[in-house]
Amino acid sequence: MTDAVWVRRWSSVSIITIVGLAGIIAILAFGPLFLGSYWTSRLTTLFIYIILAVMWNALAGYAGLVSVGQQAFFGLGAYVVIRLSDAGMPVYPAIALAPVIIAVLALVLSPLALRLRGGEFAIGMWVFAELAHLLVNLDSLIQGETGRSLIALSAFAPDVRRANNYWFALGAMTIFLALVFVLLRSRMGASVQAIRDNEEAAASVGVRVMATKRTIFVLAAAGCAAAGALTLSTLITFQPKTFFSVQWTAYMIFMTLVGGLGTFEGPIIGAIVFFIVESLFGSSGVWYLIALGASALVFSLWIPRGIWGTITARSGIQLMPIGYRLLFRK
Amino acid sequence: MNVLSVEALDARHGLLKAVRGVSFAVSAGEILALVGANGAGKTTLLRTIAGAHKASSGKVIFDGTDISNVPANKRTRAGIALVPEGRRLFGEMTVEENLLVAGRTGRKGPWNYATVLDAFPMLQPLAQRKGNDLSGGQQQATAIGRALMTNPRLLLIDEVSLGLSPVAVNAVYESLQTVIASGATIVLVEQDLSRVLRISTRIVCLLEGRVVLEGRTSDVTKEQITEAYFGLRRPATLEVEA
Amino acid sequence: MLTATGATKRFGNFIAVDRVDFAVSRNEAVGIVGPNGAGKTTLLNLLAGTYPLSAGSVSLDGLDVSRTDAAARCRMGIGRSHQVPRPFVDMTVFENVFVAASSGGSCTRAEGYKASIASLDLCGMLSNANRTAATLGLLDRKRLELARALATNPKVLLLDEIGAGLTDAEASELVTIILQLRATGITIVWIEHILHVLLQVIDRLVCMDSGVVIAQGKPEEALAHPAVIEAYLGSGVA
Amino acid sequence: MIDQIVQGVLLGGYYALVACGLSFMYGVMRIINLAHGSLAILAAFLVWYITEQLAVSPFIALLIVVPIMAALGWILQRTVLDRSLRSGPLTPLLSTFGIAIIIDNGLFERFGADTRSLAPNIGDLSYKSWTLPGGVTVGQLGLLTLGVAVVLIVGLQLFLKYAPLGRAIRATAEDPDTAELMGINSRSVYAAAAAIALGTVAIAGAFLGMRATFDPYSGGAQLIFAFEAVVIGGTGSLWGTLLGAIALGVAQNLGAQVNPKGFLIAGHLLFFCVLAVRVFAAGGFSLNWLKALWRSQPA
Repeated sequence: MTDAVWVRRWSSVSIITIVGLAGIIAILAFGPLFLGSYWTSRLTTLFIYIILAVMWNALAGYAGLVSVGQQAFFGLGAYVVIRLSDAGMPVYPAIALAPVIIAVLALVLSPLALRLRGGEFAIGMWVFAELAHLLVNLDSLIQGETGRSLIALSAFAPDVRRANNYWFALGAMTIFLALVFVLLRSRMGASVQAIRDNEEAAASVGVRVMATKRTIFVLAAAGCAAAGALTLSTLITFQPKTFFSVQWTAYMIFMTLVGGLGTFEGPIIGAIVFFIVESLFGSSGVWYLIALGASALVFSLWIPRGIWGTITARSGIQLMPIGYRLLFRK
Repeated sequence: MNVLSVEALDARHGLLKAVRGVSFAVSAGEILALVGANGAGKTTLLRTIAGAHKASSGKVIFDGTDISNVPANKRTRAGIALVPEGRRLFGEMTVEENLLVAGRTGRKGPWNYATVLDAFPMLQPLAQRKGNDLSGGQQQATAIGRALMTNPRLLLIDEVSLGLSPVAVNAVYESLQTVIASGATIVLVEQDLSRVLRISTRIVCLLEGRVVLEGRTSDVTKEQITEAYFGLRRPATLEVEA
Repeated sequence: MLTATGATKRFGNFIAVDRVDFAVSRNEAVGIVGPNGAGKTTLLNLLAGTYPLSAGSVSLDGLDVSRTDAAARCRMGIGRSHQVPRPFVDMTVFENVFVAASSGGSCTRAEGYKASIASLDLCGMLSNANRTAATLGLLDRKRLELARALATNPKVLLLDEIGAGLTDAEASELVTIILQLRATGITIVWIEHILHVLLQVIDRLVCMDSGVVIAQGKPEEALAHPAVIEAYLGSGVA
Repeated sequence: MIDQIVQGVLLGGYYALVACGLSFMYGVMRIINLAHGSLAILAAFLVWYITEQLAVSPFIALLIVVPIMAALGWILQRTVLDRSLRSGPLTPLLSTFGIAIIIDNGLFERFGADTRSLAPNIGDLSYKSWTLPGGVTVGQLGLLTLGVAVVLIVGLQLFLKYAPLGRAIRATAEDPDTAELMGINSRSVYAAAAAIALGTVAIAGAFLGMRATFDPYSGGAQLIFAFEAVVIGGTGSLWGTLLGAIALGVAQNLGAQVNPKGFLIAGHLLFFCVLAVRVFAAGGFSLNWLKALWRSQPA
């Protein structure tokens, strides 16, 4: 009887989705050739937002860890690039190396951080971010809040730099999306979703809860570090106050909540929404920020599934081939 | 005059039907005993009457008023008090505080801090002891006293003697006599059948959420109760669902 | 094969399980009964590793697992179901079971598929495999709970009141499934209130009250034990 | 050195003030309110605004602001927190964080980026001090802050112990279901507790304004100080919070001796050390000690 049953993971919808995504990324890869300087740098920002949203979602949506301190890794990622560059490393290899260094740091931090629960973890991470900020300020290279520029970038012509940043951001986004995708598709992915749904029940069927959470914590730290390093490449100047601002986490929370916590597609949609909102209203200053806070409040209380979660709950569509379907021979 | 009547009451725990279409009535001055194996739905039934658990359908009528949609704290103030399963004392608070906190918004009536201590002499030396540091019997006496502080017209007691030593059970029942004498109507859940037979005026037996036996205590035999209780042989009143 | 020695669990001042010695041998089916608050579920949690022991020890196949956490014990062969089913609600039935197979059963992907399909088939859940667990009714949730525990490839299966809240017809279906499990050589420890269901399956009955074992032995003998009748019905009835 | 310790103790008085409401709210509702610091800044701005507008002493203004903040607490509980408590463990964190963003930026919109202080409005209280033998100076305002913190903590404990509402709060905190069965309306009790917590936040905000400067974005720092004080002092009583607050203040002042920027770093390091010791010594970590903290009574 069981010979007549088999497991299918890809559906026509998901194949179209993945091919479509690959196609979009492939087209985007030629972006700097036809986009013009404004859109090249704007899209660079969008790619960075997507990385941030996807990483915060991995942490909160899948591992149940609400962090208000992800700006720690964001800022440290940028700081590491400054340091590496000062030590003589070429800029772009330094940007690529920064997430790896921060991942190691997160691994060291994880035994303490992951034993904290709920609000303890949330504020504990915030304190960690503050501490990281203060310690970075102590570095004479940074000159306190004055900050330091990534001088090595001036070796590139503005156009070249813009294009490089774009490709790096696109590449990083693709890599981190792929990492999350592979993680969710792997057997650990099933464990991750089980932890999301019921941590204790997950443990009772043998899921290694701690190890799984650690993987996500480290991945999220690396992603935020990459986003920080990339942001530095666009802003050029590293000002600790900007990079260690809790505002970054506020953006991540907004994007994830609006898009849909605990889904693969949600944070991407949330990042695009945020990008559009920012483009339209970003210049209106604080009212725009107040609206972001209000949306976070409204979505968390009344639309907890976010845009994408609400859509899938209504329609049952599943774009990404991360699930399993059983098929029966007729 | 019925103090309480329950009509076709259904209650669920998530998808689990704990109480299925239960109906019965209690008239003033009665002592109704709810019996049945655990998992039969007694606790859920009491909690649903007290408003601590939401009914999925059916009615709870108290003193002629439909209170099905009234929150628990208002039902208490209207005169229904529940001594919950496991006593649920406020463990970090003293006996005195446990009693006073319940008397805060209660009805007027014969019960106050002094009269409760009179009815439960065992509590007098324990007034400043924390709930967590009491023995089971002392906890039960405090829990009943706490419920009395609200001056209930209907007292619901879940598992009167569960986990108590025989001496403690005797002491608790002795004190209950005082409560009965004060004219309260009581619905109690009790595992000890011989006690039930001695103290109650009527018996309702539940099996898997349904009433399988109901009658005046004087009309029911032990054999009938035991059979209904264990469900070893299926009572004829129990229809089998498709 | 699974042994608890002097197992004790305290919650604050309250002793839920008090120096209980409990053992189950290979291919045996043991039932546990007792009034509410007797400590049955707590004992199960101590065996499964959900709670740490306050005192005493638990061993599996002669290996001390007292300090091993629930997930690791599951991987060593202790499977369990919960009194109130705890499905992973946003995942499909198959995914629920596959998590258990790949984590608890520590097997490759292909083996995991096979084990998942087999346990779904045994529990009569194969036709529901692609439904989201949130949409299941109570009986199906209980079946899923069982299938999930089975997929972890347990040597011993701890069942906590999987019959509670089911109708007669539903309960007898469950009994059929559990009898089939026994036939495959799985050891079973089953807490259940509905005696007539339990008695169809078990070899031995353990009765608990107030955190201690008050009687055990052949089911009929244990039930006839005066202490058991007293615990259930109170003094003076026997 | 002795001078630094004395100054640290006085600073600890302020931290105890600001930590009080955070632990109270957690103790009753199990909410870690991420808007706590922002609410303190909101209170500081209200006191400042009333002081300026009505040309009264900040202490008079505080008499108006405490009820305003208490009312705000009541409304907050009824509209947002009640709902978020019912929708899973992450929701209170997300919704209170949203509130923090709204408050911070709302203050910026209304009052701009300038830093403010109430120090000019309290005359010589802001700088007057006594000199102890050995040359240690004790600021009058610092001493007053510490005194108010002690009075507030003692007052809260007496209230919880003896006032009927205080007992109802303790009962509800311990077991809201059973409290309902005793005729206690747990929603109202929660709302009252939120009102009390925000009343203390108002006092904390006023003293922050008198002893230092603040701006619309100072809330995060206040939340962190409050949380650190509670974590460091978690020995099982409200006095623990006071001790934790003092330890934090002392550590910061000593840190500042090592390096001009060492003030905050030392506080954060102490926090992480205490956290690490607690996590690894206990083999696990929970906020149970916090739960016990405000509930237990002085011996």
